Amino acid sequence: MEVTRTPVDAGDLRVRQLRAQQMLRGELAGKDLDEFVEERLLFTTLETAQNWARKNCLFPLGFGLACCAIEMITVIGSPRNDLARFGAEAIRFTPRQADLLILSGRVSIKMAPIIRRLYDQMLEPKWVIAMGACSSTAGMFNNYAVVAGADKFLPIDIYVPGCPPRPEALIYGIMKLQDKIMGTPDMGWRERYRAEGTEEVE
Amino acid sequence: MTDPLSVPYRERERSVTMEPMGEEPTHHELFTINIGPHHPATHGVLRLLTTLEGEVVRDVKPIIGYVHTGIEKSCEDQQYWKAITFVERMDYLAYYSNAHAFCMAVETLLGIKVPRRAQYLRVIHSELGRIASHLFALATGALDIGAITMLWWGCRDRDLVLDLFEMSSGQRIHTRYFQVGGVMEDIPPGFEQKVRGFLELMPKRIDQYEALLDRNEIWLQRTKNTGILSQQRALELGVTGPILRSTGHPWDLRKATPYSSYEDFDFAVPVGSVGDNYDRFKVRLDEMRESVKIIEQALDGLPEGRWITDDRKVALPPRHELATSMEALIHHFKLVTEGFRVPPGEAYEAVESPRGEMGCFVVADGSSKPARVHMRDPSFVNLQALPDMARDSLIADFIACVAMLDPILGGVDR
Amino acid sequence: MLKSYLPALVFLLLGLGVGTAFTFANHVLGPKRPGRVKSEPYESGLPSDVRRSFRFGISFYLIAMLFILFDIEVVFLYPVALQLDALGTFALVETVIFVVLLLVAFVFVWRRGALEWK
Amino acid sequence: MPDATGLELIAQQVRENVADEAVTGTMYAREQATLEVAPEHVREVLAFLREAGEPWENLMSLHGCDYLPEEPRLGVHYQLLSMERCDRLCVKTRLGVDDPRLPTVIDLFPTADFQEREVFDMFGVFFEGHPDMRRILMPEDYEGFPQRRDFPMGGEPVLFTFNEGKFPRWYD
Repeated sequence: MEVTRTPVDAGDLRVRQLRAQQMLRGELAGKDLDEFVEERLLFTTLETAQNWARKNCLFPLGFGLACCAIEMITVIGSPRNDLARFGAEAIRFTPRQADLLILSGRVSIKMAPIIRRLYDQMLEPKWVIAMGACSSTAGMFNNYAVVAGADKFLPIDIYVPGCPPRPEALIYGIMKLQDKIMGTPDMGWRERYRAEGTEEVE
Repeated sequence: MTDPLSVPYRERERSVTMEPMGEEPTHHELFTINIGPHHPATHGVLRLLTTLEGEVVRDVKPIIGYVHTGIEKSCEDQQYWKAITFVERMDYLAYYSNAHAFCMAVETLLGIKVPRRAQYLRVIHSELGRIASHLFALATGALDIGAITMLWWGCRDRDLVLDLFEMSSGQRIHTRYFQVGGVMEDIPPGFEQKVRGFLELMPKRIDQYEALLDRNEIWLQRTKNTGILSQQRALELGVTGPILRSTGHPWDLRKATPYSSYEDFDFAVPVGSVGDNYDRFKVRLDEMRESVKIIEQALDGLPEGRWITDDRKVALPPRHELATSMEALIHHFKLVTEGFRVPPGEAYEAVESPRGEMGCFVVADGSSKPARVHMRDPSFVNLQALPDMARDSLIADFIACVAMLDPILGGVDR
Repeated sequence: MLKSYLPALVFLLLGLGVGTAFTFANHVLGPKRPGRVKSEPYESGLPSDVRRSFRFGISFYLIAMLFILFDIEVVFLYPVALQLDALGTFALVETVIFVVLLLVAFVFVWRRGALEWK
Repeated sequence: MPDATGLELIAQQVRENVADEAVTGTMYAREQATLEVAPEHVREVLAFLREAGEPWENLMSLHGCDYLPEEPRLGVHYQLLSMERCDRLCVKTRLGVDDPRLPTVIDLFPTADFQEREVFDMFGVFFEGHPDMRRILMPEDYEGFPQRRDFPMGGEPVLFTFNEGKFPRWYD
């Protein structure tokens, strides 16, 4: 949804302030009151309201693997580029309270099952950002010890390039994720990737 | 009837549990749990298999390897100057020390001399890297112990240092600024003024940290007399760096075996006395002050001249020469396609990284790719001292030990 | 008489309503995808074998009891502190006696060494 | 660094005190002193060097190396350091690849614990007497010793336009 800015002329602003004061004193009635309320109401579906709430309140899982983790902590900790502006600075260390997994660093073959277990134990609906070249692809470590890209065992929503990506790049990734959440957040990864029939047998 | 509360916890506990006591060992009360790969206090993916007895840690077993990326094997597949990029990603907080150790080992094999200006530039960037690394260590260390203000301040000042790196090399982290034979580029004109501005600011900021933490009663109680490591045990375990200096042993490679023109600067080596977490914190704080002094002296005495060796077999010729001289073109072509060849031999060079002695062992077999690159990482060896620090201490002190040990798991797992 | 209690009642109902709304909103609105691994205990990313019957030492229990004891004492002080001027000096003396009584308990517990962690 | 003659003196002392055939060679190049020792006598040589007249009391690094084309393929290096004299000495042993065994030096230098496990994990040199001889970096059930030169580099072949068709995408 694009944002259009229309200049507010002073006269109209004065009138609306007066009307707001009257409403507060309870003197507005009848048509004026309906028009006043009509102007300020926003009609939306429960779905969009829900997405808007989820988008602006992401709980990232504190999960540092390697060098990108230093940049991620700088994004969270340093006052210059801060995640609090996006409502995502509440870092949670238990998967039970986190719904965004930022894979910051290289994914080794010994760590892959643990990441998969963490992903399974996270809250629904959950999203994954592969931060840096090493978790998006094997990056420059194309050898025996590194899983070539975390999308081999995890559904990843956003790939942030860079080694390590600048803090601004990670924030741009999170903004892209927020747009994606406004789109179709609720599809589980099985529906999104047409992977029916892969449910674990109970 | 003896007073129940004065009986120590285990005997009193013994009488409560139903099982027949006898002389059966009490290990069934011990509870083993993983302070595992994904944990806020382990500074990365370090798994600590701890055996607890109530709140007291009886035994710790560090299990590592969760971020092993086979960097040493990948280096054997790269040319020498491309291996610098791999080596920098091992200890990702002290990337200048990794590159410095590797470049010195290759320069020893090649037998080339690094010009004075390049040595000074290397010292300036290594010391700035040391300040940035200690800032981050104190920031996350204090966060583990509960002082979150230190995280904001630490990251704020660390950004100032990263701006300087970005100015000199274009990248904040893993700058690949050191080249075999010197430095990649000369520093831009405005660099000195910015560094001097930072150097005036830094001591004031360090005093702020000291004011914040040094007289903070909680901090003192959490770090004083906890995680004590005796000097003799530290030397046995091969521990180096701030942890060894906190036990009172003034071993600092910059003073012991001065490399890369460290003998021109006079600076003190801060040393602790008891060897507990508080001393480690103080040693790191004072080391930052010493680094500021070193950088000031290095900036004052920065000689003019070439920032990289003139040996065309190793260093790229300047661009403008390519248009005119044929030899420069051939050297350029040779270097860019195949890289320089290193005569066969072995070399071990060590550098003082913020966490201890960072040694690099390179074996050359005459081709343009190293036959073997091994980095002796200080965190890997210092981690062995963790069980000695944490035995029979409370969990809170154990977490303070890991925080002040400041292991970097990229360097541990290589 | 009932009239003056109406605001308190409304306040209570509102509190209950909003509280239950939030707790069950997740249940109603959130997507439900149960899984075998999701229900297992979380132990830093590793399969955990911590059984249900986890026995912890008596010191934890001791500290918990002491905390509850002195926490309730503080809770009792709140209403008195709010209405101190209305109740006059009588409440002041009453509170002092109350605190001194608990102080005796505190000194007893302190001398018996239950506060140090063994 | 002990210079060439210093190294010869050390070699001479080792030959007298430990065994004549203990030292198989000395190499001094670019101020790096290396003492080559036979695998059977490594432990005695290190013990002797630890208590020698000029003691080398610190083992800074213990690492393996694979000299594939040359015959006794696996090499294990002990980087010794003496803090009083600020001196470094490398003690090197060469082992065949069929059944590489070495006595552990954990009681002499406790720092060797993790490093011996790493050499075992990466090169397969088994250290007898080590309390916990298991893999340290690779997963416990991993076969093969990755840093040997004949172990394949692994990893995925990089996709370009010309070999795009050869590798099936993961979802088809």
